[in-house]
Amino acid sequence: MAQPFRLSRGGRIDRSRPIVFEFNGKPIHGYQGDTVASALIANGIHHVGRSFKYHRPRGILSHGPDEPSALLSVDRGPGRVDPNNRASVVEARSGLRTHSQNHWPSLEYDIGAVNDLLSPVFVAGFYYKTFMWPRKFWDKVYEPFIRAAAGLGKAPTQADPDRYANRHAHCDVLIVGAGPAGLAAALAAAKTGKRVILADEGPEPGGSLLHDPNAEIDGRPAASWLEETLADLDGRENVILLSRTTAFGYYNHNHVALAERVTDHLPTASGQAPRERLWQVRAGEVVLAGGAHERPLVFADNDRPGILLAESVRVFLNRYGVAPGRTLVFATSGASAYTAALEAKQAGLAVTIVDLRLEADCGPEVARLRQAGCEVLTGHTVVGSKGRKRVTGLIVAPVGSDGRCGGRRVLPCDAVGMSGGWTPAVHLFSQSRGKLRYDDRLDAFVPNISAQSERSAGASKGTYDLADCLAEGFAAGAAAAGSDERRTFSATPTLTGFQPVRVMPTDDDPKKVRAFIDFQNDVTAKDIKLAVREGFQSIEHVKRYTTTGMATDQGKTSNMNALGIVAGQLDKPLPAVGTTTFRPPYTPVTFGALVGPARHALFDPIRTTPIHGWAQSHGATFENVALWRRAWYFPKPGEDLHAAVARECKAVREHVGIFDASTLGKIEVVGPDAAEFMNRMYVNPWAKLANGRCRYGLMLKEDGYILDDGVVARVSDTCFHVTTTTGGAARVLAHMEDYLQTEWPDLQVFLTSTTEQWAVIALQGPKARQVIEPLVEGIDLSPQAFPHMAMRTGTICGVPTRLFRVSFTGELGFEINVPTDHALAVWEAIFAAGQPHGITPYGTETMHVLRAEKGYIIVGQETDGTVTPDDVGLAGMIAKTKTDFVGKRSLARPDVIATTGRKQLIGLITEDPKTVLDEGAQIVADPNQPIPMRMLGHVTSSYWSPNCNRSIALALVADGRSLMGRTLHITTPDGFTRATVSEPVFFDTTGERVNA
Amino acid sequence: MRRFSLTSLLSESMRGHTGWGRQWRAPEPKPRYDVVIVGGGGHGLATAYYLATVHGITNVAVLEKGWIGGGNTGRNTTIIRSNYLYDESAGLYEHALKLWEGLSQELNYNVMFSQRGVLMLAHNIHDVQSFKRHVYANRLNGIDNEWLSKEECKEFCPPLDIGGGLRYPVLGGALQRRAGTARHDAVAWGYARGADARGVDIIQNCEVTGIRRDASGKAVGVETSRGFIGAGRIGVVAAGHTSTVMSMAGVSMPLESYPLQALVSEPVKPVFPCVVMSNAVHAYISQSDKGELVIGAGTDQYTSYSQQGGLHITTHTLDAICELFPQFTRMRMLRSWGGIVDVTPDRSPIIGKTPVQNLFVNCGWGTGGFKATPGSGHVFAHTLATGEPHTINAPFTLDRFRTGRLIDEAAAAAVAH
Amino acid sequence: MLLIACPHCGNRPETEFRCGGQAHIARPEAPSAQSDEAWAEYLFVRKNPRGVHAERWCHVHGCGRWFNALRDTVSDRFIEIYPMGAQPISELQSEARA
Amino acid sequence: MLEVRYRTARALPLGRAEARPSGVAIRPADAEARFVLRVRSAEGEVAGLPLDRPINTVSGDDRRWIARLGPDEWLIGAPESEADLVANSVASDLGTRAHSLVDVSHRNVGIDVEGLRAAELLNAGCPLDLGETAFPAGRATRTLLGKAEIVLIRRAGPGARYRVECWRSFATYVHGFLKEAAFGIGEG
Repeated sequence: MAQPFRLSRGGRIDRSRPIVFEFNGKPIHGYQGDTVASALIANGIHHVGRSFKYHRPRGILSHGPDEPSALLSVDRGPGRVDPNNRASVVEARSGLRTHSQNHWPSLEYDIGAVNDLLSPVFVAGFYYKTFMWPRKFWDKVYEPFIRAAAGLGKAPTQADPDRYANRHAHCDVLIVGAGPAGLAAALAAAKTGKRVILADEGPEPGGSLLHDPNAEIDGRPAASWLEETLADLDGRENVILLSRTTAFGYYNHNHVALAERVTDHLPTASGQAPRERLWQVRAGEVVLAGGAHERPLVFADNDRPGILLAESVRVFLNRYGVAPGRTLVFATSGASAYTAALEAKQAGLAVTIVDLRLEADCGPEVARLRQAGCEVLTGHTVVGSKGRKRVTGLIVAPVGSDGRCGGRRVLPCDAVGMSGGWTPAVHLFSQSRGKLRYDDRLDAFVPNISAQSERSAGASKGTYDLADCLAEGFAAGAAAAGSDERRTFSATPTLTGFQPVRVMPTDDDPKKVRAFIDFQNDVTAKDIKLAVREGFQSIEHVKRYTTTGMATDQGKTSNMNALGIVAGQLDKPLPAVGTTTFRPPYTPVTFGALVGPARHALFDPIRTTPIHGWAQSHGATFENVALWRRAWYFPKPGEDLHAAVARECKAVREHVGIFDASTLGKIEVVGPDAAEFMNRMYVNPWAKLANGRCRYGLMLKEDGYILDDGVVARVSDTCFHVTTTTGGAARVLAHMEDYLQTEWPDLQVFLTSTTEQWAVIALQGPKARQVIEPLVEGIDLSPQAFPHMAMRTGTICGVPTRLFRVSFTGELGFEINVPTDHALAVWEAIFAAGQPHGITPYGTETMHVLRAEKGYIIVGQETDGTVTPDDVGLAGMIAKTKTDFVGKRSLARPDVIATTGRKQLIGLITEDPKTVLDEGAQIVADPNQPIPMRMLGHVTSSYWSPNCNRSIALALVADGRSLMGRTLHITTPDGFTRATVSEPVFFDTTGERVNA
Repeated sequence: MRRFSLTSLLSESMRGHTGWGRQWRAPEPKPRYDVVIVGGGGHGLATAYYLATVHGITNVAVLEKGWIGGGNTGRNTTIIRSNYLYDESAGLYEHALKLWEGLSQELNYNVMFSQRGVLMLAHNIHDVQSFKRHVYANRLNGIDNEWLSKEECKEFCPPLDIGGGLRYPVLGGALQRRAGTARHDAVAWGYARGADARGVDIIQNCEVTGIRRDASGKAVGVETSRGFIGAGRIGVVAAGHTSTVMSMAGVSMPLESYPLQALVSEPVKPVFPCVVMSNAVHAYISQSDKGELVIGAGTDQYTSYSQQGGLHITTHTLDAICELFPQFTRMRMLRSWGGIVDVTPDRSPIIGKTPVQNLFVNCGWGTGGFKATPGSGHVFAHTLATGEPHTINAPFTLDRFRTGRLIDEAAAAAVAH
Repeated sequence: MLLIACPHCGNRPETEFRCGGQAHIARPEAPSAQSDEAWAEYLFVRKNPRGVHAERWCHVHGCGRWFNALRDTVSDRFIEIYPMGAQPISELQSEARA
Repeated sequence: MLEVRYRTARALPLGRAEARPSGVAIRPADAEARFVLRVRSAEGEVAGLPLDRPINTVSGDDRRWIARLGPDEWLIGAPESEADLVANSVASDLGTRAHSLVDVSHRNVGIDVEGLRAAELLNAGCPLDLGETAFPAGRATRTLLGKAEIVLIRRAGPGARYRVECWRSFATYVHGFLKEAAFGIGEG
């Protein structure tokens, strides 16, 4: 199909494989190997977007990742739509649908372009000076308007069907950038046998060699050298060569993050392979060879579609075989654009060159171009451009060394290549915290002092000549691999050198000139100057005030120009203004790549017990507790939470209930000093606990507040079976290990987590003993032989068990510990054996209600990290004779021993027994006091108690124990309700049932 | 001070904005000030502003070692709310929130305080209990905060996934409608401009290298990279660098400085109407006026002054964001950065006296200092002006770590059972 | 993500470790004999240096052992790894002034 | 009657099926006996397995093995039928030396990962250097896989044969992670 600007030959595209994609609904024809940008240009399309603020028509500026303007929404199918893609890096393929952004109703006719007329008002920071009156208008009028105008493309609206992968990798040498320097580095490093990873952001390694058809290396065409080099690297097992892979983040200790784009370029995605892969590389040494970015020239209306970077013109010509126009003007302040100009001329295009440098300051390139038949205007500035949606001419004028402009002349053209010099890509170096140095000769910041094991080579270090790049890259690669091998290369000399210019000289009224620095954020030279005038003199302030360099390209093309203008305004040397610190990522990275497989079921492990499947098949509803999923309640058909829990609660107290307590943390504490260790870790005394007996243990942090609790059984003189709360298991083990290893290494104690070795089946209720009696062997279950708070070993259903006679319900109860893989069988056996006794499975909600009826605390519910044992009425647990345990000293701090004001655990009996208080409700003495009210405390637990046939609640209330019988007022969603302070125990207050 | 208004803006636009002067001066330091404030972040600048406006003390210098607002002020995710649990914290943050509500007008500088609401999501029963405790406490303290069902959460924040398929399904949320965000840089600039106009010297690139004490031990001035500067009183407001500055006066602090990371996405058209916080999965997200999704990540586990954290902290946060908002996986991270946050043992700030006479400190704001900026400056100005704390900052003493009277919001909110 | 040289396992990524904060804060022999000031100091006051910091790390997802390390909090570079109970050999001088 | 109720085979959380995507076999291991042994000095041997090998190595064979995970910590694996035998011989071999031997047979779940690209697959979630030099056959260590803690053992002998051990309740996650990783290493 017609591609009017496709050259008849050349380029690395595959002309045998035509492709077609859509741009704003129209088919665009191109070839395999095109980017979206090159295919659009092949079809004569430059105008591809509207700018952020002024909605000015914008085109394609660049060929690479530094593109600020040509941002498109790309649609790869349902759920695969995303905004702000740089046309210059999206590989064109059939089936893509691309759209321009930030305009209404269309790219061609955009209402927002009215902003361009208002540009005298919309200068940098204007919004800080207005939109303040009337005050209410900010939220309702101004801000919604600003927000609607801002933003670029539209965010995706559907869940993403693509897969993302992660890969940790290690290597001796990581090389970033597979241009000449990077390739030479890889050659040198690979020879040593060290593990090398070479990553390049492009689809094809080669860097500048891919668009340098006339270059020769070591006497042969650069293209053949490239091919041989790649073949050499490919053949080595110690080399991983990654294309389409951007090193975007350089973190501590040589941890470098790369984003590999795996499938976006493929016409048919398998649906299985990941879209992107995050490489987290830990490298011994890093070689940074990421090249350099070209600077645009800053002149009035330098943002017209059709105005490109000069090197990008060269790339489009040579790599993609497309001409950005037929009549080209190159505007430059340096030599490199002459190479582009010459190649354009050789491609048959009309070429004129405008060079700011005086003839005397130029090199032989001028003569060469004139010889080729091009007009070269040295000592000329650019003062403007013609056209609107496409450049039609460049306005130039001679300028003397005094900066005064002579008579203007319009050079008609349909494309412009501009070059304001080069900026080494020091982003990763800066991210690695290396220190930059300003190089006057290069007018650029270059790497100076490394902070990590890294070195730069080639253009990213300010070395532009091809032979020098190769030699420098080789040396860097060798050194990184621990070799001192060096070699020289012979190569075609590269035209380098430029005259730094911030804003092109002009004789126009500076107040009216709109010369763009940051193309995407619509920041002009004038804006930068205004910021400086208003006192924003640090470059960071200027960036933040004007937003220059803050767009999606992060200022790759604009930073040096902005910095130079600030320095000029302040009349300071450029390094005195400073450079901005570069932060990851180098180019934007999808959240998906960063998240990788950690989605859906792999977002966070879901821990389940061996009874989980049984609970599911018996209709349980589940709740999340830490990483665990626990059975919350077991509704029968037609039951809601309350009905199910009421039934379960009654069943436990009247018959027997079965509960999965497997998630409780368990720690085997073993060793000759185990009892002494327990003495130091818990408030309780342990030395005299007999083997086979249990004790409720309370553990504090060193600050005196409750950390955890749980029943502990003494298995033998040297072994304790410790249980912890479900959420506290890991914390408690870590807490114990810390003290054991770092404070008391002399204690001979070993800790092993057995949380998942033992599943725990809690069987609670008056008939519990009858249910397990026929299943248990080797244990005398009689109350005399096996009293409350005892532990015995034996078997149940033939499975070894540690059988605890303990109760968190206040009923006769057992907690049957069995090896986890046998737990389901034992559970099912018990459930079957319990049928005649009315056995009822219950969940965590019933567990909570039953323990609240008895006033047992739950750490994390009655306590919140600011609660002492005495606060919850557990001071009696504290061993009186121990001189020390963790947290003891803090219990003597002035505010902890204060005789008044501590919040204490009490019960609340609502005036209306049907009223169930809200957990978290606040408590006051006088509901009619003015706001802010004095709050006495809050409700920690509150339930309907089926066994008390009324509501019950636990609360922490200031001086609560002295308020017994007093009426307090508790918040409800609509106001207050009344309740009486009671002891925090509501059922079986004498506690006889557990001893049944 | 040239007043900002639509009129002045329009008239300037007629002449190319050449008439705007400096928003604050760049004075040479004087030999002595009544008050020297160490640290030119939002808190320090606000302190200077209120010293001048409320207390009439204008012989004040703010010393900043880099550029003003360059620390945590310009690096945070700008969430502003006051729905704290304890009376002490609620009083402090609500004081700040009330000042936020008139701040643009007060400063004649649009700080873009946007009361779009902060929604805190509950993902488990413990969260529900904890959030209701906050809602009730706030009500009795006169602070707006309401409990929303999960359906109401979805209505308030349409991108939210409230389906049961989430790893930690949304059970509901606590919404403070008066809460929101502001433009962080503008806060520093607005206070600087306001303070400067009243005579306060804002001195950038001036690093404090020592605190001079006389024979009696009281502080009399600061050594700086630009020479000695005498001071009647010194207020240290140096955030992550507080330990370093205080050690110059021989004072050890209960502080540790951690890297805290944040990131933004590429800008997109409005898609996220409010602020959502999920402590359970560690996700904090809003959308800036410019269109970027602003996402707060966590702190690293070790102390560091590098303003750089590990990638795993970022990925952990994005895991959570994409779990709650699965449509955002194709969005791209544009920029990430780190701040240095100073954290106290109870995660509440210290605002008040120190063992050294004439030396005062305002620090320990941890990950949440931005929201307090106006209130913090206001009460610290009172403390510096009178030598005694304001009733609002009276509980936030350095001494509370001795007595055990801690103000532990985090402990009250974050313990799982 | 830091790379930490566990004394038992060699270089391992930070995610396998838990940082235990400032090192060499010995728990007093007799806490009950401590004054409120001294106890508060033990519990809460930290050096928080800008420069070389002695801190504790535990290779919790590895060998499970605690050890000490010197790290520069400006560069995040590790200077020395040494056992619990030992003192560092290196001087506590910051290598970086940034 | 009791015997009838008692299911002799252990009910393993991942079942016993086999998955083989991407040329890497991911196979839940059979029920095994495992013990955590803690003892301060690494002298001698227990149950025929050496204690004095370097930290982060595994000794023995596929049937009965001992992995030294730390200076005073070993994980011992054996066929289920030898559980009592191993426990008794460890106790008698250590005699009066203070030690802790804890049965964790049911705590741990094993998954075997084998094939040419096994290391690459594991590196989807394991941050260690699994290269031939850093992690040769005979290596064993506790580490991470995604958000779960695992013990990773590289079996002795040629080829890339790994054993991933995790706690029981993490097995579904770990297994799922490995299966997902098998897709992740597939080239487009």
